[in-house]
Amino acid sequence: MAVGDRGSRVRAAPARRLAPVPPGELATPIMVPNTLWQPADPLAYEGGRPADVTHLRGFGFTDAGRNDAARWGALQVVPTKADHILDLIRANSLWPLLSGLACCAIEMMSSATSKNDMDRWGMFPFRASPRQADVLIVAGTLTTKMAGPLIRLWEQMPEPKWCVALGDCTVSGGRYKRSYSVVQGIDRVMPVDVYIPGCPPRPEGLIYGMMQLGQLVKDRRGRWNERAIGPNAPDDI
Amino acid sequence: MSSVGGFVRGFPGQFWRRLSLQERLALIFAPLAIGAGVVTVLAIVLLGPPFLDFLRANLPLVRFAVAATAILLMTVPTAFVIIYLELKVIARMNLRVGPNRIGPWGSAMSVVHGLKVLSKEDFAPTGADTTVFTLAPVVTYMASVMTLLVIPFAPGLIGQDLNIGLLYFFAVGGLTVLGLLMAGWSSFNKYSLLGGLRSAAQIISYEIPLTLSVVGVILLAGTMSTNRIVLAQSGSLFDWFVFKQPLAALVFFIAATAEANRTPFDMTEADSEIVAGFATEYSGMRFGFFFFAEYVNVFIVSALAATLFFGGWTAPFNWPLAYNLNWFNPWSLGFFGWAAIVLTVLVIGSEFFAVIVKLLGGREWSAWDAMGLGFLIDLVLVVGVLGLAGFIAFDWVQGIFWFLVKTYAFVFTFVWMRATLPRVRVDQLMGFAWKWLLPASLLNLFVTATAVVLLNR
Amino acid sequence: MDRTLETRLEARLADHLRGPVYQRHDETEIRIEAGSVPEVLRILHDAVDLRFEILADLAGVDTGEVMQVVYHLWSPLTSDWLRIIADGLSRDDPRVPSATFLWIGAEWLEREAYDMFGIVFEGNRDLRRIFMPPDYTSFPLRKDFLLPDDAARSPGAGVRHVERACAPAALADDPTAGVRRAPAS
Amino acid sequence: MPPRRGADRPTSTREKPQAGGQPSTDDPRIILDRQIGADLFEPIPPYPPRTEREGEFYTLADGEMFLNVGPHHPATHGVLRLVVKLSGEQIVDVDPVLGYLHRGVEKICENSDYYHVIDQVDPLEYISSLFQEWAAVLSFEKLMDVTVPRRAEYIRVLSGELLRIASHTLYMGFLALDLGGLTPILYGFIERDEIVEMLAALTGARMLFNYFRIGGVNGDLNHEFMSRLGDWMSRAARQTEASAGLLNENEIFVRRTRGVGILDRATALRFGVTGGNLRAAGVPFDVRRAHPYSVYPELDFNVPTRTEGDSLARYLIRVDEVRESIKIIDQCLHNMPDGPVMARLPRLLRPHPGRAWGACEGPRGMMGVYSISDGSDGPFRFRIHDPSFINMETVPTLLPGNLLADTMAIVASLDPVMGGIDK
Repeated sequence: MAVGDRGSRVRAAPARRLAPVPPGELATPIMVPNTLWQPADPLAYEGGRPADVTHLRGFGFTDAGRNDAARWGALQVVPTKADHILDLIRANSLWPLLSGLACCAIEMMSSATSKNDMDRWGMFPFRASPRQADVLIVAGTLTTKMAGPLIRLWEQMPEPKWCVALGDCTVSGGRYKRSYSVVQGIDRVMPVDVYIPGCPPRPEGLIYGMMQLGQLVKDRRGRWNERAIGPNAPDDI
Repeated sequence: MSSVGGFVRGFPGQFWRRLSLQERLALIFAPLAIGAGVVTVLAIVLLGPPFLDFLRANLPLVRFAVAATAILLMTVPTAFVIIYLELKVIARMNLRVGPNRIGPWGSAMSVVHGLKVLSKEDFAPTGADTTVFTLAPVVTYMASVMTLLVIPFAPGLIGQDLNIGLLYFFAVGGLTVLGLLMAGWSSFNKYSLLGGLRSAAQIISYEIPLTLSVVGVILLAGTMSTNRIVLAQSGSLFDWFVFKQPLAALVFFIAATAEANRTPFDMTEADSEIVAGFATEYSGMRFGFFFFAEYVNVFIVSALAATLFFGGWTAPFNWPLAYNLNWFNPWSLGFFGWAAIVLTVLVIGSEFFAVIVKLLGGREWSAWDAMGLGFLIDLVLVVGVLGLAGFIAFDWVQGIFWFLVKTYAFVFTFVWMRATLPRVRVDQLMGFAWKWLLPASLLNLFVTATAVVLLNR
Repeated sequence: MDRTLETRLEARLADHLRGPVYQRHDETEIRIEAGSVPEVLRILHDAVDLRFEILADLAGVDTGEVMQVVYHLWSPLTSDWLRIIADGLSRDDPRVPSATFLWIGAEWLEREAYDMFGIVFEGNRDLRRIFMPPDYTSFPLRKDFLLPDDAARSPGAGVRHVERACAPAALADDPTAGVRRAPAS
Repeated sequence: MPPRRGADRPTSTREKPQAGGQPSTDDPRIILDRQIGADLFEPIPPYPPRTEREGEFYTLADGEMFLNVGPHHPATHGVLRLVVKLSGEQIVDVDPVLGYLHRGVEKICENSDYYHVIDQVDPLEYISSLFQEWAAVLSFEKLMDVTVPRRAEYIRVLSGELLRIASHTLYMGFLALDLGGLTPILYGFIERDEIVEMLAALTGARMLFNYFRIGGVNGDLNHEFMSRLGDWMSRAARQTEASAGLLNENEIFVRRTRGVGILDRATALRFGVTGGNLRAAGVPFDVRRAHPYSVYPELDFNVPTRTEGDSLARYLIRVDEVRESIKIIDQCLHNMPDGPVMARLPRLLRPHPGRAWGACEGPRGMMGVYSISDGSDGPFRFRIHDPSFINMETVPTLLPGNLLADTMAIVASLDPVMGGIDK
């Protein structure tokens, strides 16, 4: 469901641009079943249709998105300069969500510990509750079974929020490109701001990625809802 | 015609274009400053006396309003300082560096965190009881702030010197649990509910040993006014109640730790068990209120511990209070005299240091940079000198100094415990309160009462 | 390689063994019928000269023709790992008695075998899928569950299928066409 | 909409619903559905119970409620999900839900060749990757009748024991973290970082070392590794004692762990638990001694055993094992033989058809690999046995009767690694 629109394109694809396959074999594309998450207010997304995509690209520019006071809060009334200052503040205080999926979680913790200390840039403390987190560091392989809960976590985080894909598995599926139960890159199910490849990336890599994220926050100048949207696969797939 | 018009139109433009930035600024701000000064002087001269009479007429009201406002305003920087202390001290104890990018030694980190939290999206989860959900942080925060009203910061510097000060403190401080309970109940989340119930059970059962441990002090001091309790401990180090009431001091400290939800008694937001306890569903400004209230609570319990057992604002040794400076009466100059002095000192000092900086720094220092740095240096010096003079001259400066020293010693202890100790279990927590702290405080009360009776006879 | 273990096993399990006791390196292997699993495990666990008290592993195997359930046991009395192969389960409806009456630890191992192979363990009180979602219908480790090859060459161009929608056309007539066969050892 | 599953929605505790219960209409979820005009609500579980156990679990008695711990929870060591049935704060029953990290490694291994398998099994035990490789290469070497040079064996033991120490220091830290202590985990990570950095100097990777090979290891000891190791060994004993003392002598920690989550000898054997958790229950089963596989017969070390079987015993067993590992590393450094580190093998490995079971002792217990060869260049069946799987299976037995606060203490003391559990 989470990538339903892409799924439809996928089903259209093979006949056109791929070698024909026996009917039915390997035919069903991955549908990350977003069975856990539903928007709290379906009317807010895509004109009342229960949302298939969980990111905000479509939503940010609808009337509902512009006038959604709960989502924009005070940011709607302050001028852009103030937004710039707010972004400076946000870029310097990025609280990650303490959510480790797999191997990369160990390196994520290691980047917060004594040897290489993320706290120096204010990327600490790791919040346990998504309501108080700014950055969702997806550290490790995202399986189809975990996709629903992860999307739900992402939806529970308050704006402004950012997503960091840590590790090959989350960036593109990595060594599990052939697996039957792994999402091939989390940008198929949720927006991603920073990709950090590596299997796993060193802690320095994560810290560098987080600093890049801070730069990104400053560059966007308060337009934090216009984030790059996955998937990174071409649209006609 | 056109030339005239062009001149008329061009004149201000050309004239303006010739000016440098400083000149433009001066041209803009000088008239404004002059006008503002004139208006101020007129206002003071004309409206000052009747206004002062009005204020003098109902002094207690004004005093209370000023005190309440000052205390409310003071909590925020206090929270920032303690958060920074916690970040940095825990980092050092973890062999980390801690925040060191924003501000000197990362000292602005807590401010940035706070502002960021306030600027986050703020919403109530679907299914939550929005009214209660919104009120809960306010209740918690206000309960914490209101208790500060009876903390004596220095001789004469106390919000309200109630004769039932301690009673007021515990009564109002007990309201904190109400906020936590509201938060836990209204969040539509089981973790929040568990956290709220835990906090209710914990705080209510630790109120009892907390209060009982203070009764001994009340017996010795013969009053419940915090101010007079401090006065009763004035003198030297050994007049402090911690030496007369060691057991009570211990019980009070432990119970206060639980009262402030600090490690090892932070059951209410136990990360590894109930995700963030009562604050699980809170985001943005509401969470910020909880965040601040926690650290304000730390400050308050530390201040109370210092007040009750460590002599409050009294110096640890006999200090000649209010040293008599006959050769200089600060009040004889009046407002304008002081303003003149301060301005001259600032301007001349700034220029002086700016010249030094320019000479030392060389080319890469522009004039404005040098003047800015010079102004900073001069400001630091002036503040230091004034503070020293005030410390010698006024007893309330001394009082604040000693009070803050003692209080932050306790704050440091709380942070230290947080970095060191694991968390106790709920049943162990309750068992400790009811099986050990309560009997201990009762024993202390009994012994103290007996001693008081015997000595008075 | 523990020769005495072979004699002991043959003495104890003569009527259950299906084929000779096979020994290699530090492993002793016996093959039994699926139906006789409980008695064999009971004997191996209780007999004073065997005392195989630790269930090292329980694995399902799909050889392409039949299903197997493979137990590995450890005993303090021998220097060999004992491998018991419950052989000859039909691929259409593989059923084998559960080992949970002896090792409750086998419960999840059997759930895993059920999840991956569809082997039904009679007597396991909690035989659900353990890894895959409850509404999943395929059995991934079966040999006719074919993984697509590399993303570039696979139908759907890298978009992975989660399940086999239906049997491939090639497999319609011969259910094991294109399936790697097990070694005939 | 596909069926929504899982017990991660609040359920009514007012009445006693049937299995797959039908709560009352004042259930907040129904009110929620009315508010947003959607049909999000589904009973728990959304299907009739498939097994008797499930039906028994998902039936609430009076005053009980479900609490869904995970799959995202600060203390579940990954994506474990425990559906806990609580009455008050006391745990009545637990139903662990696995598979949130199931990556289909076995299938991938059966579709790769023998060299790729060694790389593919790395992320399973991502805290101690070498041991999973070790089990795999043991099994493959049995398949191919390869004899490993002694120097390679010694290097395997050396790196393995280093990684065991790293894993155990992390274990102590996580246990303390789940009990609320902040500092031990950071001290543990200091040691762990030292070790993984020196292993990176040896193998080239920090976590997923693709180092062991069929018939040896990938590279010989180099100077940077030896110098780092020397530095570390000069203070390893003192450091580990210090960081262990931080917890051993902590009254709160001891009170939280003593007598909690007792796993007695009989139960542990019936579960097939291995490793430190079994030794803490009094069974001296250590594959390095019970079924020697490398040069361990030549090395002198003890198998620490305790009889209490509670969380504290499990923790102290790890502390003792760290001491033993330091002893082993010392011996390896002293009688490290000279010679090649790889056996002479053809490029293309095509073993004869056969079956082999290789097992080694990891930090969490016995790592086993059962591989079947059909004569091709990849395993026909590749079965991975992970000790964490069995350790996690004991949780529904250990937890009931304890408080919610003890959940993570017990789970952490069992030392699960979700990658290994979910494969």
